[in-house]
Amino acid sequence: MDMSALLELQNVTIRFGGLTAVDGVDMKIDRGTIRALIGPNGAGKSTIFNIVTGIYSPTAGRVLFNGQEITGLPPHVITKKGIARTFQNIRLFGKMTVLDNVKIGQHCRSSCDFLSAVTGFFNPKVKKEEKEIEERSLEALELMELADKRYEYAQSLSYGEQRRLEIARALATKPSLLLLDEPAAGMNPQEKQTLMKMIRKIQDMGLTIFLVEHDMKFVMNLSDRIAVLDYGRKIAAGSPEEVQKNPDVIAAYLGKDVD
Amino acid sequence: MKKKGLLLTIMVLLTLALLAAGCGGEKDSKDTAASGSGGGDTIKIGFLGATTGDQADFGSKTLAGMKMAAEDLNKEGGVLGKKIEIVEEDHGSKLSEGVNVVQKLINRDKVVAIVGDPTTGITKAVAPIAESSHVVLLSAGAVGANVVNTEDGKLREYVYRNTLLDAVAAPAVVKYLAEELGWKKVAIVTTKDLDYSVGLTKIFKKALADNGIEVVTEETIMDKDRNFAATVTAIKPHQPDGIVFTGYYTAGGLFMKEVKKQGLDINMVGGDGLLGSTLWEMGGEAVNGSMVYCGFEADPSMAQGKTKDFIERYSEANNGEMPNMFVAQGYDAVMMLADAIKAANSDDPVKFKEEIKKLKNWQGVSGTITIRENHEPLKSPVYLLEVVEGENGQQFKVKAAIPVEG
Amino acid sequence: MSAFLESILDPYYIQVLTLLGVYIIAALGLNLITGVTGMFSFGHAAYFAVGAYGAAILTVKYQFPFYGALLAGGIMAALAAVIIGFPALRLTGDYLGIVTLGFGEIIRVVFLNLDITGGALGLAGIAKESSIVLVYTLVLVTIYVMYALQNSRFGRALVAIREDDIAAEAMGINISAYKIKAFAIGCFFAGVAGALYAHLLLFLNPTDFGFAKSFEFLCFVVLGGLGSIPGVILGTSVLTLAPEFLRSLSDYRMLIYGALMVLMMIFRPNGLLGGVDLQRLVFKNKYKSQAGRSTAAGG
Amino acid sequence: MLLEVNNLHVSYGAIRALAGISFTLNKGEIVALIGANGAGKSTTLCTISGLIKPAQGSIMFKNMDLVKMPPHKIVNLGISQVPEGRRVFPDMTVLENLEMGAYTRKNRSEIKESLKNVFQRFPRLEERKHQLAGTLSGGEQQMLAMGRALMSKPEVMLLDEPSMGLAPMLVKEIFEIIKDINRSGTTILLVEQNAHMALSIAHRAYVLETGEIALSGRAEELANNEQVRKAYLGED
Amino acid sequence: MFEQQIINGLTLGAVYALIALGYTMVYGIIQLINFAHGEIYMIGAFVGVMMVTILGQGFFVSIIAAMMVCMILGVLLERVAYRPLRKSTRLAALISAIGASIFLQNAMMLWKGPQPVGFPQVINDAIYHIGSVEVTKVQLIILATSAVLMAILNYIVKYVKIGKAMRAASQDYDTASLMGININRVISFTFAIGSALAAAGGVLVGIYFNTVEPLMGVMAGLKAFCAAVLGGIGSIPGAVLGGIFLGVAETIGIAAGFSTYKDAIAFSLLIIVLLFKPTGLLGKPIQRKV
Repeated sequence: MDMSALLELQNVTIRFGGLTAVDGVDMKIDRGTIRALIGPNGAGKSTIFNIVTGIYSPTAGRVLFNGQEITGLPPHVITKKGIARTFQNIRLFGKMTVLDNVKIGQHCRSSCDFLSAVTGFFNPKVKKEEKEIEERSLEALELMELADKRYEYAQSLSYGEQRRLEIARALATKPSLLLLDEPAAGMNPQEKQTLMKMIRKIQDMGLTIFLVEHDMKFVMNLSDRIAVLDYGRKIAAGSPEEVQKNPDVIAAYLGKDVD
Repeated sequence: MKKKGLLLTIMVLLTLALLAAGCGGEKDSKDTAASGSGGGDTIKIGFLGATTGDQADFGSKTLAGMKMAAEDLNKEGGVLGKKIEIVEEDHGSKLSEGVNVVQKLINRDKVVAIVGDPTTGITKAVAPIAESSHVVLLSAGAVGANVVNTEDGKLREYVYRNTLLDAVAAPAVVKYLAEELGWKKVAIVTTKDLDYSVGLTKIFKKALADNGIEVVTEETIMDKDRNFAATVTAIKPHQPDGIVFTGYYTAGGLFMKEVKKQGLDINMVGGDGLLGSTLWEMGGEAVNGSMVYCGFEADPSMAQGKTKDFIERYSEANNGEMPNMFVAQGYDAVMMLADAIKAANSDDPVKFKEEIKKLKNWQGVSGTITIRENHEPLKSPVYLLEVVEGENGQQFKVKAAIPVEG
Repeated sequence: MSAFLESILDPYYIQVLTLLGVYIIAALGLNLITGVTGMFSFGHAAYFAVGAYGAAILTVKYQFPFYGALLAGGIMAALAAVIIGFPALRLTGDYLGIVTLGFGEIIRVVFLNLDITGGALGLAGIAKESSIVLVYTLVLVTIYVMYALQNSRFGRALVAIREDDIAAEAMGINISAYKIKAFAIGCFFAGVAGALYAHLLLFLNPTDFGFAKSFEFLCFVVLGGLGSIPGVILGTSVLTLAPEFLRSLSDYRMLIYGALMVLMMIFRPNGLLGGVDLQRLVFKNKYKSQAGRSTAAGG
Repeated sequence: MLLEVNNLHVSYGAIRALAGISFTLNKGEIVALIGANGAGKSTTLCTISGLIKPAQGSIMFKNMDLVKMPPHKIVNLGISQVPEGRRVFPDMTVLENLEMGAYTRKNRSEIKESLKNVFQRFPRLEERKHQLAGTLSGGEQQMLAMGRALMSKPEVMLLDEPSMGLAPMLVKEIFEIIKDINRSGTTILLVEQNAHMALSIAHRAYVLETGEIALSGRAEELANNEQVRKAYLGED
Repeated sequence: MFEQQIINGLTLGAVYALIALGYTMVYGIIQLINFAHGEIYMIGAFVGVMMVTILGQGFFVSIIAAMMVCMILGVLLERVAYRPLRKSTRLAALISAIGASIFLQNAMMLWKGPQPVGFPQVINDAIYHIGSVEVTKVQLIILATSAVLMAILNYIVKYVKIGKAMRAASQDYDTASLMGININRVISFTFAIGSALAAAGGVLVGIYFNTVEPLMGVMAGLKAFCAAVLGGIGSIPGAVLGGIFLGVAETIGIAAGFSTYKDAIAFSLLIIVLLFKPTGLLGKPIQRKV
């Protein structure tokens, strides 16, 4: 077992009915790195995210996190172990405030039972914990530059802000691995620049990042290593330069005349 | 947009109208209440029952009888020189609303007596309220146990009823079945979701055992059932001499239809829950020969005197419709109260309730009523009616008049 | 206190208002399930019935002290909720709704056929214990518990589940555990309300606890405004008092009641107070300057 | 000018999707709308076809404002949309899907004629005409969606992300077909994330950024535009 | 004996199926549980009675008239109570449906009284013997009428333009409108067809049980809805299968002596099926979309 890898996929396969969405994918992500997963729509990228985070159970294969098998565990357990994610089609709690959205992220790091809920207004312990949650939530919001919008409803934010809020919420779970599913989608070039800086900052905090993204410039600039998926199979992996030059990748995904 | 505006206006108007109506109603009752309690010119009698919902028929019919009685009394100048006023309320057969209605009748409308409820359940539930508020509750339909007394046997001072009690009638009828008709084996069909039927079955079973009639099979149905094929098929192999059916007429008529359809040539006998033209409207020819007991001579050809006059006047006023038991008992309830008030020379329930206790051989349109020591009514004789093909189609005909004693 | 109220209010008002209080407690329970957590429950009357029968049987047949029976009624209802909840809460949306409805009907039929409940004869001889003061004290307790719950981490998690269960799960919330807990707590209050109902009306009959009653509870909550505590109280009050107000219309009142339900939904599809955040409305300025802890009222 | 979109504003609740865009479509053109996810491209198409009602603005087609019309009337006027993600009716056969495309037409022989044309253009659909649409591959579904739109004999065809999720080889094929459809007289408004392909077949293009038009011009001009190359063609 | 009960069950099931079809079609298109559907069935039954008693018509004319009246009523119901709520929450529409249901029940009770009304005998009591099984003429007519109506429905949905549009709309509402399908008209049509089938069911039940009453739609409606869910809501063959399954199961339950648990049988079956097959017997599995 390679202990330098934070996340390891071994021969992960999933079938839906007759369709093999992910087909024997192996992957290792080293601690502290940024790994990108690219490929055409329907290649199985988001499905891999869903397997890692426990939303789907793979038909075959294993997922190891920190050297521990997490295959098929329920999502909330996996989150608690330190994997957080964002979603391709934004999944915020629209009718909750921005701050509350992030607080939900801290849920798995705090205690919460019926008794403490009912005594919440006068129980100093609960109050103290809530205060800590709020402070940490604000930190995450500040990092994603959303602190001044904390009392707005999540559904009233702009598209780019919603994407950043998703990241803030994921960070609040105190993960060691952050999965970003098309974080730059729908952002304009300036927003993408800012986002890239933010992601670098997150990496500097010691987190490992695993991302799916279509914007090649974004991916090439940010990633340490890239894996390419096509029809559920991994067709290439390597540094951005290697991948860009890989003839299979050019044929399947990038197109031949990117000059 | 225009449409929505219009609808909105309609809704606002409707709501306003309702509120206005609601307030108006309140005012009315307050005014009269003030005068009523001060010995004004009306005596208020409340009606408790359902006029909406699936059991509305019992309530509506009782109310019709009560109104007819009030009219008759008022035509002759009222009682103690005061007009009788019926205050009607609907509870839609909901227990919680029944309790609300009683509270309203007593406290807002200041009635001196309440007639109702036609069913045992709600009467039982509201009896303690009438008792503690010192208002007479006279049920014109409740037949079950623990109405005039509490669960631990204590007599209630303000609660009475004027119905034929199954506990009195059923044993007499069973005796007749055994001795006159020679029945030896019967099947009992209980309507499991009717308190009336469950209670009546218990009484019948005891009476059957006492008279040496064997119960070969016991079947249960639900009051809303309309398809009895499976149940009748189950009875068939036991070859009973007859069926004791303790439910209501709708199910009873349809049940007999199925019995005859499956080739069983037997008849049923049941309580006054079967008493109504609905029985043959549902059962057609299949109910010819079916027997029903009641304390009321609902046979226009045999009825005499008061009852005959009542039947004629009612059917005249209602397009030829025959009065049923609930109409008659509703009518009698008001008349009993009126007589008690006259006898006490007071419309104070504390006083006239004593006169109700004293009613002996009281002649009503629904039979002769005696209030016994235990406050329970005794109606004698019990009429056993049979469905026969008459001149104007099917009708009830008195088969036997069985005298009973307390 | 009770004596004082009785001296100024006539027993009719007391009866109507006490019953209203009982319904408010049950409706607030359903609001936690449907309004806050977003689970359809079309069988709330079943838990109300479990509490009513459970408590009444304990006081009538086993001479339990009333307060013990009250608590026991709530606990029995919560237990019933857990038993049905474990398999059923895997289902979502209308499927959960129809299963809860089916369960409600099964409970009613079982109560009709059991001996201990008295079947169709009903259960009588229950002592009068639910005074208006007791009921409204419990209404206040319920409001407090619901308010505290909704504004706690627990309530926040429930709202998150309602808004997006997959995202909630991905944020580390054990959604099945929370759903069961919310369901059980909501049904606990239905059970307590049922116990109060039994000791207010003093007579129980299975026909009073059919799906019509479940839908009545659902209407209280939806018409008031899903997730909004003041909304639910308002909705319950309007719908409980409407039949009393409509009395003067006698035979037409249920007809109008039905029509009003349709019209109210058409004009306020989110409920009377749905989408109105009272906290924000009242504390507009304060809210902006202070750290708010409210989770949004649903709609 | 066949279609003129003027100052279109669309919001979803508090989120503004389109902040006043204006553009035109001339007869016989292929016009591409390019931009990132969430820039408002699909919203624009759905507003034209009537699925979404704008807060403000007008969409003029043959002197009629489409804004006030329900979708089925707009189809009747000759505007047909191929929705994003194909959206074929999965439990209906290929033939039934195509018949649905001709829903607004009455003349049976003309419909037959169109069906023949579609089968000519997409022979694979004819082979599978009795198969359920849900069992087709992604590429075949795209063809079916396009064939279905052609069945209404549209003057304007709105294409939403036709390349989405398709293998590169198929993408080429689809774009060839689009060009061909255009050549036979149908005006095309194309929304595409694959800016490269879109610009290669379009006459003109508009670049959408967060609900506003950032750039517009002839396709080859845009393809050579520094900004576009950087932002949308993945080049430095 | 057993075969006999199967025939009884099939007859009951055929009626459940007719009502269930309306639920399933409406649900398929607008995801609404039309709780007032049971009342349409009830009104259909009353129209049938009135056709026979007041106008002296026979079975055939009565059932057609009932279907026509209920078609109009169903369309009106959708217009008034559901269309304004098309974009609102599911629960809002559901409450509106319950309100409409209460309204229709009480309207009928005000008009005709709460009492059951006998359905005059329009079909004679003839009994046919098929092997060891006895089938009454009424049963045969119910089975035959249901079969014919279901065949007509099948034809409409499969081969008639608006029927196909119905299917298209139930699979993809927005895309259907992009085809030029007037969704409002399709929804009205769906209500019309569903209501007509319910009305036919009402008349058939009236003839079978010899009686109709204002509250007959409540339990029948709920059970038919159960049948629709049991078969897989949204699926037309599912509704037929669910209805027949429920009818047979219930009859066997009564025959086995559980008549007082009759209503619980339907719901218990439903719960058991849903726990193992969460979208019903013929329902498509829902995939968690992430």
